[in-house]
Amino acid sequence: MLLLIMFIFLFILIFLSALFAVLAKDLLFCVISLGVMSLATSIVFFILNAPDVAITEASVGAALTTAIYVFGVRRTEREEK
Amino acid sequence: MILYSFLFALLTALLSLFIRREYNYIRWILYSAVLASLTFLIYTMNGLWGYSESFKLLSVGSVDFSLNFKVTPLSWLFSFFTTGLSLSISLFSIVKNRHEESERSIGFFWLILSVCNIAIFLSADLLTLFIFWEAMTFVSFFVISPGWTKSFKAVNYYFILSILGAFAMLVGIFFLYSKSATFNIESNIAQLFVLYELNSPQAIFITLMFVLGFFTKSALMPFHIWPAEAHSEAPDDFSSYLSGIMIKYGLYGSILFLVPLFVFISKFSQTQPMSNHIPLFSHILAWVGAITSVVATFLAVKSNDMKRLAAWSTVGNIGYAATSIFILSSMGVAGGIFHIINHAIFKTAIFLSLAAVKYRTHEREMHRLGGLAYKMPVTFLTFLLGIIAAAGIPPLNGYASKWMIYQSLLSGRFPFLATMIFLSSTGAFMYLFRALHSVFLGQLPSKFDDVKEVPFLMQIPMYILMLLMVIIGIFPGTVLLPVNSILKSMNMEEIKVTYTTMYSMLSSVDAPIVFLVFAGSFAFAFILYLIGKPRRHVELLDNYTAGQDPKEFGLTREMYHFALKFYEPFEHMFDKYPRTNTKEFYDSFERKINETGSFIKKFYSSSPRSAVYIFTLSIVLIIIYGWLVW
Amino acid sequence: MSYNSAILLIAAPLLMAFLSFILGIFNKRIPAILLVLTLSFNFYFSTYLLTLVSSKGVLVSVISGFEPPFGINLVLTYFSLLLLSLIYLIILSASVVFVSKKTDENTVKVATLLFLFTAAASGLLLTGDIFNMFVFFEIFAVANISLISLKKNKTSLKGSFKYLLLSSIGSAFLLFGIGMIYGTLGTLNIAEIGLRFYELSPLTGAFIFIMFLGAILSETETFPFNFWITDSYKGARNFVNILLGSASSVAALYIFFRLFFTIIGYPINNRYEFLISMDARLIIALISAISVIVSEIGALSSKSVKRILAFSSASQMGMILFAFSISDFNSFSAALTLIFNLSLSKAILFLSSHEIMKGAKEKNIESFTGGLGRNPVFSALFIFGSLSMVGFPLTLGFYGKISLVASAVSASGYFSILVFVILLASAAELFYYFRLMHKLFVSEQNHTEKTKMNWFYAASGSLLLAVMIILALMPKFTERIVSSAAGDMMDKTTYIERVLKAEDLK
Amino acid sequence: MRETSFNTGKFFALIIVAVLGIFMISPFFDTGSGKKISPRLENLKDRVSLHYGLKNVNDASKNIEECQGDYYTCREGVKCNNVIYKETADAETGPANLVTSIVLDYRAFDTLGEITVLFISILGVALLMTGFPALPVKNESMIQSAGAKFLVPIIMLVGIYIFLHGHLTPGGGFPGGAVIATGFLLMFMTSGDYNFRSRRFKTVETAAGTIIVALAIAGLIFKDSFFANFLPNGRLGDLFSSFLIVIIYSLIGIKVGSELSVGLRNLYTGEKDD
Repeated sequence: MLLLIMFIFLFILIFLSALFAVLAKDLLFCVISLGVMSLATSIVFFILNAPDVAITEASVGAALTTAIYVFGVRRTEREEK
Repeated sequence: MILYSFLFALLTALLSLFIRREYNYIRWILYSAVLASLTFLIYTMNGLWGYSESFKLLSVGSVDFSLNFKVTPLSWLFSFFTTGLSLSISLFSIVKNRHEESERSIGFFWLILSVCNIAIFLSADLLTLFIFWEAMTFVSFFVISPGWTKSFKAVNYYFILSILGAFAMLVGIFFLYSKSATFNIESNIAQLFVLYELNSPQAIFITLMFVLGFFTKSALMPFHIWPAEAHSEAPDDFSSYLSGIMIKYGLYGSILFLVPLFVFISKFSQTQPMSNHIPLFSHILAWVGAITSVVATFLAVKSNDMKRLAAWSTVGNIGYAATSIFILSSMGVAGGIFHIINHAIFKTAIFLSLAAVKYRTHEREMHRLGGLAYKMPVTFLTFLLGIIAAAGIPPLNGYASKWMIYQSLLSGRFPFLATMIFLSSTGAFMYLFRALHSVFLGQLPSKFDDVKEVPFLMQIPMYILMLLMVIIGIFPGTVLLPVNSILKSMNMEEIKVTYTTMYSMLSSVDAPIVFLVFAGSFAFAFILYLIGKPRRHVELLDNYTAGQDPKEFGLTREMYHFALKFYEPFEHMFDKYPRTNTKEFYDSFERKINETGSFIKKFYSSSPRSAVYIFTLSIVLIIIYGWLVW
Repeated sequence: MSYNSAILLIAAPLLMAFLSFILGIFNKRIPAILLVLTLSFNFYFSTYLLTLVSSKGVLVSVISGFEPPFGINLVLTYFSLLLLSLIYLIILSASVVFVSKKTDENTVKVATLLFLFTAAASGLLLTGDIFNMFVFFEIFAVANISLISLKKNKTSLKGSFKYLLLSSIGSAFLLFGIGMIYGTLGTLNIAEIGLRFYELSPLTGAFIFIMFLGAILSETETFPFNFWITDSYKGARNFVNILLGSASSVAALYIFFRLFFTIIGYPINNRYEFLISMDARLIIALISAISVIVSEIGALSSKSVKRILAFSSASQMGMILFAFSISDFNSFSAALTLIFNLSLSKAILFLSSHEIMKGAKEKNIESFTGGLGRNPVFSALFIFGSLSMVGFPLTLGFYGKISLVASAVSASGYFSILVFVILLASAAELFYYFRLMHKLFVSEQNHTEKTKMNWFYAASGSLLLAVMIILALMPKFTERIVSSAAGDMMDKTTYIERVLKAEDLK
Repeated sequence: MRETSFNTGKFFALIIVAVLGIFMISPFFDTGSGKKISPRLENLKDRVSLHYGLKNVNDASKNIEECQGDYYTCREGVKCNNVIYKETADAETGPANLVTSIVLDYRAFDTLGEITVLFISILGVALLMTGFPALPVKNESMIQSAGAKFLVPIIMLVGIYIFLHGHLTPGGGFPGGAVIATGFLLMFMTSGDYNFRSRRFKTVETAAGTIIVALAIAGLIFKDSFFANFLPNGRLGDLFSSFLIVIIYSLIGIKVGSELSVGLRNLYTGEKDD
């Protein structure tokens, strides 16, 4: 039961953060919300008994990709036109 | 033998590319030699009916590509005359092209074109015909427009129309192939006849595809606009080739494929609608020919450019021949073939003499010329004989064939067609004698005072052509007896003819007597000319402006030339009738395509974002289609 | 298991790609020379394997020692090896062009990219595993993107960015499709999927079909999915154009064939009819016909030579896809001939047009003015290439076009109507190629100064031209390879039997 | 929270995405005939992954080869191995971690492709870098930099552990390399003047790649199959087992770590490779 509630919570988090990443005008917000999405996804992977994928998702998706995006945003404008 | 001679000619063409510009006459002498040997080769094949050669090419899938050549009376006649004529043109070109800018490419492509020309006539099946047809179309592009900006615009009409026609023919050929599994012409005709009985719309579609292919090439309505553009802008010696030889391929194809088919239908068909004892389809095509000849005649009357004029005249003559062929009587087909040959000869003569004029004067507009008869007598004589033949005046060859066409039209009871043909034939007088008058007679502009006759080498082909016109005029049997064997090979009734005399249902003509009568009257007129009053030369402007300098009124000498706006009153007569301009239609079509094209181009250089939008949108559309269908 | 060394076709360029950085430290020329050597080896080896395959039929090479369908395997079919040899030939000629350039700081990296491109193309054509194909698809796409963006001007960056977006959406679709296959059938082996595709529910089948369409249509330059082509071709460097227009196209067509005709295509034992049903084939035929028309019209009003060539490439690809969609022996033969023609003559065209434009003062198509006087060798190459492209009789393009018409007309009614439309559109192709050729013949005084000829370019161009002439003029040879490859394409059953070692499928 | 924008373009985009989404979800709720996505176990028999789990792929393929019947019955008639932790020795694949045995043994070629994807992506980025000015972090705090110096060795250690222990516990070359790269990322982010020579890293990386391919080709030489496992596998679950996989995983870890670090360095400092 607890697992189910956690699942639902994570799915809502993933969905909302993805939606926010599309709609937000501030690119840094988009990037951060994508990082949040990756983190939530990695937790889902962990719950689904896929620790390998969870580790990779956490390190690549949440850390490295976010960092790369941030570096990219830093070199362009922060606000979307 | 045939194939190896072709390869030999192609090899010569390739080798000739390495001849330096300073020695370019060697190139043309080489070409003349090759063409002479080809002419001789074809001459030796006379009577070898049924001799065939085959050469296997690639086979892709189930289609076996192979080159098949076969000598039949029809192919022999056409290939012999056209090769002979191209030999005379190449003799003319030896000198003519000495200082031509792009003669290297013209020469190279022209020799290939001559090979394609022979191959088209000798091809034994539809695929071989198509292969050389397409090659001829492609190569002729470079000959008409050897890197000249103006001629490029002119060649466009020709090229696009020919290509569309060729593709239509391709579809027709393969529709038939999918039914008959062979490219053989006879069996395809039989197959198409069977199809007419079984599935008439499909058969009509296939026939229409062939008609499109042939009619675009031969510039019949509504494709009649290209000769005026292409013939006039092509290199001068090549204009004669285009107009004399190349425009005949469509009619050759019709005689090869359509006429036997229609004869078949008119003899055996139970289902097809008939009109006047011939199939309705064929009758319509005959009408197309007649309308073409009338329209072309009116357009020729209007033109001021001498090459354009000759080109429209060609379209008119093609119209006669087409009409005569499609009424399907023996006399008509024979007359049509005879007229095609005659037209090839006299139109070559006309264009060569015009080329000679242009070689010396560099002028094409008729109102800038005049009085060249004394300066260039041989050219003048060639042109004179050419237009006499073209107008169908008795002693020369054009008369004989036109006589046959009228005979066949009248005896087949086509009064309206006969009227139209007669109308356009009369129109031919109007424009041809205008050309003669404005170019060779009248006043010589002072800037042409030191114009000389063309070199002797250029005169040789003119002598040959004059001789041909006279000989065929006196002895029409020289061509008509081979034509008889063509009719025999097509299972048609032979016409009654001897070397000198032609017979029809209504009357008969003994050509030598006609010749003697006309030659006598000509001699009489000449004697009158000699013993008449001596003439006094007065400057043109002395006549018109009473000695004053026209420049004071802002006028030039040319504006007083009688050839300028010669037929203006005649044109005024037709002013009230609405005009449909075919060329404008094609042009507007081209504009539309271009607009669409730039719209597409803009789309392609749009932003990445819209590319992604369109991508996903198309996927969604496919999904929706899938939901609807599956 | 001696065919397992076929993996060297992939491993050798991959090894060289990793090695070239280390070797490039010593001398920047070394990787470039190694590139030519490796490609020559690959070309030789692939033709050797081709002769093996032609005598022994489909061969299977196993990786990691695990037999299919469990492990990854390479499938050596006549068709794939034939196209692979063609691709190697083209990459070889492109790399000769690349080698002839002066070295700069990027030489080693570009050589590495070309190695990886070669490896990816080999992997795409040889692999018998769909996920493996996806991986190589990714490498291939990234290699293309990086190669396009080499010039770093606005057009090339825009083009490569478009390509990046479209191909990443495409590969995501491919991944969805593969995931669906793995989720339902539980296997990734192409042969086993092809065998068992009929087990799927129709909705799942349609899903996979559409996902594959989205994945591949942008690579095959088909109309609503190909908005990257003009900018990419226009902005890319010369040898990249050759790769993009010829090698990439051939590889994309191969993937198209495998995805739609080995995996989804013919049913075995008539157990299930999905793609062979008229609907799905008609979708492909329609899309390709629209693609041909749109790109021909686009090319008509284009002024830039490279853009014209890009549009023409798209239209040729459309024709080949159309031939695929008819899907019988004749149309596959026609498609193969067209593929040969497309790849060889497109490479020649890009190569020579670049050289002709080099000495010109004007831009766009005006730069061709007087090319024949200025640069006779490359102008001649261009003329030969475009004559074959437009189907001058007795060239490869002619055979391809004619047999396409023949097969379409003898197929059912839809196809004969569509082929008529395609023919009408290809008249436009004739027009713009002849316009370019006409410009070459123009001889005006200010255009006639000769430019210096690059012998490397001339060598690689004439190599391709020689292959084209050999193919067109040696009927027995060409017939044999085309009919064997087309027979191979038709024969899905043998492919599956050989891979799965099952004898009872027929 | 900053404002969000919502216009018609985005609305259409959402509709498109919605149609795509419905289409992608629809096979899950498919009720028609034929095979559908289902996690039920009765489908497991004809899934390839069953044999991966049982480590009896060779048996299965031998069975198919020997039995002359229908392909499906051949597939189903494979006997099941008993794989026991710390007991089974010299199994056909060494790692106790099932994922590792799939990634590096059954489907090792895919992994080679994946590291190539990463390699070529970083290469493409390096080609695009034309030397932008560096944008250092402003106002770096002492606590951050001191903490980072303390944290980075631990992160590195974790990364090395992940790829060295990949054959026993979850993890492996990719995550290990990524974790190592996050260590370098932390160094870049906290101490503004931190930098390294990318050429050394690239040399290490390409050398690792070369060795991986060389090992794979060694498999071709010794065992007549690319990527064949030619070193002993040892006992399942031991630290010193499945030697080839440990070697390759370490190489992949080093390769991915150095690769990502170089990529991060290029993006962060904006410098070209030296």
